[in-house]
Amino acid sequence: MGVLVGKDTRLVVSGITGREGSFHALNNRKYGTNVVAGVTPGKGGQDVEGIPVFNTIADSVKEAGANTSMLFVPPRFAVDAIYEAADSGVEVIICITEGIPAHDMLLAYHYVKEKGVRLVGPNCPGVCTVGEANVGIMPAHIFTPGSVGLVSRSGTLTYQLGKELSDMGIGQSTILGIGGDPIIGTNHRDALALFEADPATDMIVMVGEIGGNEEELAAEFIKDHVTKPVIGYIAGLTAPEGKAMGHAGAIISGNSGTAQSKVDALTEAGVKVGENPTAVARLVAEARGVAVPA
Amino acid sequence: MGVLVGKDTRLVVSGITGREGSFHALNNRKYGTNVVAGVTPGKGGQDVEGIPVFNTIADSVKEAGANTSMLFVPPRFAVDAIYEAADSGVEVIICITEGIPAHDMLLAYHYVKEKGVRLVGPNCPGVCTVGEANVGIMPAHIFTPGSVGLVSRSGTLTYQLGKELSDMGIGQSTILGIGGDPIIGTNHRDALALFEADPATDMIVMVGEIGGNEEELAAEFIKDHVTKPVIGYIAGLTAPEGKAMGHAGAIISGNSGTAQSKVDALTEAGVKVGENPTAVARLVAEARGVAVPA
Amino acid sequence: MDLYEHQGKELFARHGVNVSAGKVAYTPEEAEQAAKELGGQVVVKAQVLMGGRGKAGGIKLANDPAEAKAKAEDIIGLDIKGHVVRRLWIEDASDIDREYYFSINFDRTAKMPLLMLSTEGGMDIEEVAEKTPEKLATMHVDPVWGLRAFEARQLAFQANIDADVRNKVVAMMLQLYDAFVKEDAMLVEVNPLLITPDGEVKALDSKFSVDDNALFRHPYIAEMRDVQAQDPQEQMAHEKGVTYVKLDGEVGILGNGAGLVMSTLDVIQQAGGRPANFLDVGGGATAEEIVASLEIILSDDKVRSIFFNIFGGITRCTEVAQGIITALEQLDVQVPIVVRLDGTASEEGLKMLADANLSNVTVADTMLGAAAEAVALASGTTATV
Amino acid sequence: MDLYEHQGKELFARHGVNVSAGKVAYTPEEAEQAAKELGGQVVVKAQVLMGGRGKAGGIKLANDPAEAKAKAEDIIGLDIKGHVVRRLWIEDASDIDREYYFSINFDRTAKMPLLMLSTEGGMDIEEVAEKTPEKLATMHVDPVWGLRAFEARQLAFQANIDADVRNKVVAMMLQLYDAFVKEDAMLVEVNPLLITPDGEVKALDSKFSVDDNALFRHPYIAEMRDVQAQDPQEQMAHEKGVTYVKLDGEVGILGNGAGLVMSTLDVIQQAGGRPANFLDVGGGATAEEIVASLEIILSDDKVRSIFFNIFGGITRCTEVAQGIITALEQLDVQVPIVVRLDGTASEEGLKMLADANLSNVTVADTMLGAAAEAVALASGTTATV
Repeated sequence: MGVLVGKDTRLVVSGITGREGSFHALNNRKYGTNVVAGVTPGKGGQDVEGIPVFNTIADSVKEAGANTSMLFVPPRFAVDAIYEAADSGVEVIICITEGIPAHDMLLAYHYVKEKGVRLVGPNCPGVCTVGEANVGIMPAHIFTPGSVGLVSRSGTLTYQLGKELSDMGIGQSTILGIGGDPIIGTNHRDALALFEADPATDMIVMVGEIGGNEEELAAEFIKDHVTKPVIGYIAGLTAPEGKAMGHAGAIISGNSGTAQSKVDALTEAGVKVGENPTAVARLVAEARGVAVPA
Repeated sequence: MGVLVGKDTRLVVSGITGREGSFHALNNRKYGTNVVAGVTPGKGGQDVEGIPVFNTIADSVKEAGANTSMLFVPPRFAVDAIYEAADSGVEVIICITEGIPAHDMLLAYHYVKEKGVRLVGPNCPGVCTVGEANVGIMPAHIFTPGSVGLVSRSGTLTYQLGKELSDMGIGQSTILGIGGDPIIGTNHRDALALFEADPATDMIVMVGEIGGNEEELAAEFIKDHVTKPVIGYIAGLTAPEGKAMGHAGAIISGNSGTAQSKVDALTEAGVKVGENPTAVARLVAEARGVAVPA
Repeated sequence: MDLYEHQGKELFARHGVNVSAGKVAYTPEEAEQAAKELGGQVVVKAQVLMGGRGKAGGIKLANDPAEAKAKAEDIIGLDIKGHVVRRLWIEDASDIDREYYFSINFDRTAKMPLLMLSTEGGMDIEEVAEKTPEKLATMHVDPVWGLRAFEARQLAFQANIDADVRNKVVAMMLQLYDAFVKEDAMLVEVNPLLITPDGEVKALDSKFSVDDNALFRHPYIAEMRDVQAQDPQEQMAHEKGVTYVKLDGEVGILGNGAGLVMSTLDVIQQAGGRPANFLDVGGGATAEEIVASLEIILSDDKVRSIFFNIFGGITRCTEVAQGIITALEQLDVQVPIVVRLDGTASEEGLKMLADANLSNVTVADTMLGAAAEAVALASGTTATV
Repeated sequence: MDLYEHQGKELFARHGVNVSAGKVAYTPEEAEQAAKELGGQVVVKAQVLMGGRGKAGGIKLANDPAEAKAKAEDIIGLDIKGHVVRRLWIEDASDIDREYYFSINFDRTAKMPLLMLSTEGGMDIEEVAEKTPEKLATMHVDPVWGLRAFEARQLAFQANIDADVRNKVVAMMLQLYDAFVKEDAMLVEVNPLLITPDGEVKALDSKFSVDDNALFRHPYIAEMRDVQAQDPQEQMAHEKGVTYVKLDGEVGILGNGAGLVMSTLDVIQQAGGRPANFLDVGGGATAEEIVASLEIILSDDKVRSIFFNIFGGITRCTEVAQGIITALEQLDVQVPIVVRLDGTASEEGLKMLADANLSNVTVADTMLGAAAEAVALASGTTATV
């Protein structure tokens, strides 16, 4: 179980004959993900270590029964790949690509929504349902199977949180990296809704960061729709105003988007917020009655 | 009763302060149509012989309860008016304007469809539910109340058919001029479906012309979905190949779009087809058991 | 509005489509000069708005300027399906390896652009569609989203476009779609879409048709209209804002509304006559337009009678009556006119005609009666209706 | 990427937006010359990427070229909120009748462009939003369909734009929306949107921010970047493809991934230290990038210790270790380095560091432990963790 990916995932990897694409496709397969196909236009009929390659995602759906698409495609072509995937019949699209123009993504977002397909990313590390399927670039060996769902905008920070939980002896259901771009297919609220509905998840760790107001909206959402306990973390407590911190969105302007406003909103929604990844893991342990090392 | 317009119609006329717009709005009102508003941006607050003028169609919906919009707007602005109407909350849009670029209409068509609004036209004479409401430019005094629904691509040909029926003592429910442009909001099949569902209509006269394949598709539709008797007419039996006959669509190229292929398709669907307007009225009379003059 | 090959190619080039360099020529001397400027082998191509130029001898290869001049002499003045060649396109000769076909149609029924791609280019595509339909790949495009690269790629795979040129063909399809949308085209066709022996992809011919209603935003295209090639009467009608199509009978026809005029042609034929023309004065015609229209019809000396078939809606029958009266005052009208007025202001209009007491005007009550009268007058007899 | 007023106006003009004629000047002499060429009254405007120029004395009226030179002397070198003025925009002075406000924001939350229009221009719009929200009309635009004229008109009615200039304001909004989409803007703001006494509508100022990810298709805009105005270290980082933000503490920070680096700043502060910078090497960093990044951090002489916080995912810890080893060979590194490596290939990476036996490198097991160590080293003490 877990959300978005798992035992039923039949993955097709766009860009599979590229260096990154093949590396991660094989890595995901090694983890146990059912990688049924790859796509590279013009290389249909070839294979990558036994994974059949098709010319189009639609072909991989038809001929290999793919239901989930992972995109490893350069930014200039990635939006087209999102359109292609949305049209192909897969149910979930996980777009790893970084650097897609925001206006392109804006249109693609509305297209994907119109088609009723689930998009994760872009510019995200992927999704891992621990012990079942890893789709993306996460070093999944650091995760431990369990029942805490983890959602985060940031890749390496996600790993950090997963590691801290694992070190504390707390396992995870699904690790969901939603990405830090201005326009993403799945936001914190969507992730919370997925975890709320997932029988394999009994607690949620939500990792946010400065900029925008998604965390505030997530806090509202938690109040109204989430019954499972949520532990929060917001990166950038000490970030200065007016400086973009790597992610295009991670910028504080005026009073909006500060870490404090996010922490306050979450606290107000009954979410305990840790001041750093280790503190978050401790809060989770306490909430679960797990012994916390001194 | 009848279709699309009637006693419940609350009409707003875009372009009401123009020469044509005011003339026809008042004409429609004289016929009995409930003209509740007009629209001319910047002239909100004025009135045209007691019809209040608003700045936007949305205002007329909100403040005057308009539910049907008629557009008398020059071709360069007409598509924007269709978008505006589709967004305003009216249920039916009747666009009289001639000369709208086809690519503009193509997009507007999909927008209107997405919004779930009914569009009639463009480049159409309008809709008249005889004795109830006349929306458009038709000389409605030639029609007689009754139960024959009449649909046609062409304006004056519609009047001709209506007149022939009236002369024969046969009344009409609704006269529906769908327009002759490449892209129209309501086609023959839509009109047939409306009449089929209308309790006030017991027989349908369908007027087509050379070009395209709408009449052939309508014949298919009649076979599958229409239980009421249909009498047909196709103009252009003697038109030469390769010459556009006024309407952009009225051109025969190769074997497609000939009057004969349309007559054959209709005949095959059980539709009696008259060879000219008078013959059509006679067929209607015969089918209804009305005495036909020698 | 249909464009000549060279005009279509000019638009193609604006959207990045690869075409051969070339020049327009109206005389053999200009063709010679063009060949000189282009250098090397050239192709001399008749510019007509009809297919089948090649078979009719309208396309010739020339090895040097002198030969180009000679070929131009052969081609200028050729009659290709009723169109006399007045204009040539002299372009660099291309080496041909393979010939594909690509077109974009404005599909009214589906309300989406329709793409067609085939490796069987250079021939009549309707033949391909009929005999080897599996070789013609088709695809509708959602106009809201436009043609996206992955769709063009899918179409290329579907059509079995050769791998060595697939990406170039995909790129050209995207460029042509861009041209289709931006230039308000109703049809864009490239046949053949040429593949040269060294893998260059080129639009070797062009069929380009632009929406008349959109010409206001393409003044550059509007100016491409070849008024000389038009029938002089059709040209006059165009200037007056009415629609005129010349036919070959003897009953001149004037009506308001395309459907009604088509129906009028039919009843004339059913009454045993032959229509001389299709003339639609459109909606809301003024007396001046009626006069001008009558003048156009009368300029066809095969016309023996004229049938005015007017059903007033937006058009007022009084304007039509005034137009007839004025025309008969101004013009020397010898042929008899049958008038049928109905609808808006018809009673007043008929009264005006009666009051004017015009000798060669007959008023009829019904469309069929009027048709019979007009046919009878054209053949010099009297109607028996 | 944020553009200067004059750059934004240049883009405005490309989309038909009415702006004043003007010229860039870097020296008082150039300002004088510009004023001469423009003729008449001019305005001398500091070009900085910060608001509040006017209050800071960065905008001055000049009646003639000599005065323009004098004003330019006053303005060049001014410090406006930490930004030193190096560049001026000299433009024709405008007569002001009314000042409106208009902006288009890329609203990430709504996933739609957000339009804001107000008759209360020329002042801080956030103040208007707070004190008289009824005077700020807002509207989301469906990006699939774009801004349509009727929507712009509705917004203008909603904002009570004066009737005499409504159509011109509507036209300008459509032009600005076009610029917003075509130039991949994240923000377009016109404040004030000027109405002159004779009813001319003009963008008197411009705030224009372009998506960095889209610069590849706007080489012209990419070239507008003012490298001189950038912090030299930030400039170096930009060239090396890493993200560097200078802060004012003494612990240099290098990590992979924006979230992790932000979190690292936090833990440094929580440990009692102050971060000297934010440096994100991004995903899949190579040894060369690590060396270059270290060089950037070391060029800040306030740095007393460095914290390498790497969680390998797509980044391989062996590359990071190799980068550290190489850097210590190539550079003269005096400050102590605390390294924390985790994730992909961390064991091999840690072994490489151990084998290299580097004197000023401390390896820590946890992020909190490493932070404490780095802070302690920066203050010259030893960590007590």
